[in-house]
Amino acid sequence: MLETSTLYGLLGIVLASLGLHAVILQTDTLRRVLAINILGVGVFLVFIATAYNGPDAAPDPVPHALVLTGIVVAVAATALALALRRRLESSAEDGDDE
Amino acid sequence: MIDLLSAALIVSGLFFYFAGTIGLLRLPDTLCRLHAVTKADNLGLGLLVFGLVLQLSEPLQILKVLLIWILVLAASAGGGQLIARHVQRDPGERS
Amino acid sequence: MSFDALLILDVLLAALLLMLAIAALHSHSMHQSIILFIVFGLVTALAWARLKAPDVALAEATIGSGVAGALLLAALRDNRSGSAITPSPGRPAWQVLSVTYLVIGLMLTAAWAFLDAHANNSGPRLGGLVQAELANSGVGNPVTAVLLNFRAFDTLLELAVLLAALLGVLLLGPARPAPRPAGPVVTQLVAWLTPLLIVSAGYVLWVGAHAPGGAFQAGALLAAGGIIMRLGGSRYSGLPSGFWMRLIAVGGSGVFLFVGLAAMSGDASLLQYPRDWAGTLILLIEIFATLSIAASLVLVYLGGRPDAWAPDQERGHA
Amino acid sequence: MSELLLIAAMLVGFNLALSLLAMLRQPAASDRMLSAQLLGTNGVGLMLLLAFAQEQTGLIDTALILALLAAVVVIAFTRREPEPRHD
Repeated sequence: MLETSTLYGLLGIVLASLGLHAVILQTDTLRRVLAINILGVGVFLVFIATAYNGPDAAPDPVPHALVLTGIVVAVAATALALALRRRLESSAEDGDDE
Repeated sequence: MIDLLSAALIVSGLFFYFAGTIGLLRLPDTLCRLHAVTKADNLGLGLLVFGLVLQLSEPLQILKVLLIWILVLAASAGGGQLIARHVQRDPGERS
Repeated sequence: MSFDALLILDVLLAALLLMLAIAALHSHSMHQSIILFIVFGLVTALAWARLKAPDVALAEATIGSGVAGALLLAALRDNRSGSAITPSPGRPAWQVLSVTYLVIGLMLTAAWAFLDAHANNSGPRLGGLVQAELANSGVGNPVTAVLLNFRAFDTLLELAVLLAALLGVLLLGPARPAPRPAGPVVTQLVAWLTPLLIVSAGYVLWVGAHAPGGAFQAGALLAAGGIIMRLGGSRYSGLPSGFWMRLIAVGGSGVFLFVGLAAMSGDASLLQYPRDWAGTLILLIEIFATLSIAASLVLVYLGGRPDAWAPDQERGHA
Repeated sequence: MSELLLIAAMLVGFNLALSLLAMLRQPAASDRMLSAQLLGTNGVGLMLLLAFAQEQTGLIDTALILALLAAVVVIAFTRREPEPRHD
């Protein structure tokens, strides 16, 4: 019998792999940033799936707190990556005058 | 009695949800689809919300659930306008 | 019967997430990819709800889908105004193949490890400890207790990471130019949505002490308000100028660190709050953290140093 | 009653999947935004149903926030033309 936590845990692993694959192989920087975010969600899914204790019991709050932290760090990294990408493009446009 | 009414409202809400999606799948152009989606879906959510509200007793919870519907209505009214304008501005549409 | 319906829902959500991820990663149009990513965030929030993680669902909806989606949409705009991205040739076949096999191998190993760990579910769990100590934490929501009391050091460093990312973005150059003033529909939407976002941020912050919610979700909601003000044509997105903006941006980690150090004045160690004061101190930290998170997220959305970042007296000359 | 809620949640899940298929078939940008809006309404409904079916009142707040963000996202979708003048 397939369990909810097994299903989501395995889904997380597949999503993380899809993300990793795209991070390495895609060439567009924006899409790579997107891929890192999907990789992150996959990892978070594994964490939350291990925290799940069935439909009637309370889940483990520690992985929840970890994932919350992870979501904020992911968005901070995304913002920095996008700013770097913007800088990269503007310097590619202006040549070396900056 | 209240349970029965609640169930009837939820089931009719589901019906309109499906009607909206079928509209999105089957109608010929964007503006028609816009019409179907914004009307049918909000009615669906509205019926669902009223069906669920019947099961609540706390005033704060009731208020929050009703607020959800009002918010979605307003968002979809505004969104419908903006998307229609988007269609008018460039009918060619880049993809 | 009832169990089956939920299992079908789980399978549906899992299939949706897979489809969305593949489509977002490989769709031809970047605009489509970003919309798919935002929808992916929405469905992820539903998955968190199914796994009984409402705090994470709230954070995913506000930060993972909302703010990250807005950041990506803004970055897409850089493409059009900036240099045309050269359509780079695809990778050579040997690279694609070897990376694909490597990733599949990794995936199978991870799946095996996960299933193995899952089958021998006997390792130590911290969850019981959290429940046992919850009464001493000053709050009733176990996730908030972990974040702001038991593992407060991690959260302090997380705010520092956010601050570091903010400084990085600010160093990289000036902000994007503001969008031109919006039409009446957007202006109206922004006008009623912004106060609602501010009120709900306050609500989420307050409710976080005993129910799902907290500083991060509240900060992201406030930031959403700033982002739509910007999209509505407001130049400063509701941010104060100069000195005050900088003070708000560092306020979160500053107050957190101050409270943590002040706790050391007794016999306690860093961030070990006195028991009777814990609830109040956590609320104090969370209020400043919310403002800091909101200001940082809006600033990184602007994409660089806004004019208002400069000290007040310089702004007149610029 | 909870049986009905669970089945309703499952059906909304189906509807969500159908809307996604509709979305992937549409090439035009405005249709994509429209489908995203539909997915948003469905998502809010499903979140509400889960709040009642799993008896987790916290999820009502999440549904409320999702509804708010639906409006935010609509604005973000439609306002993306580049700024012509520099100031």
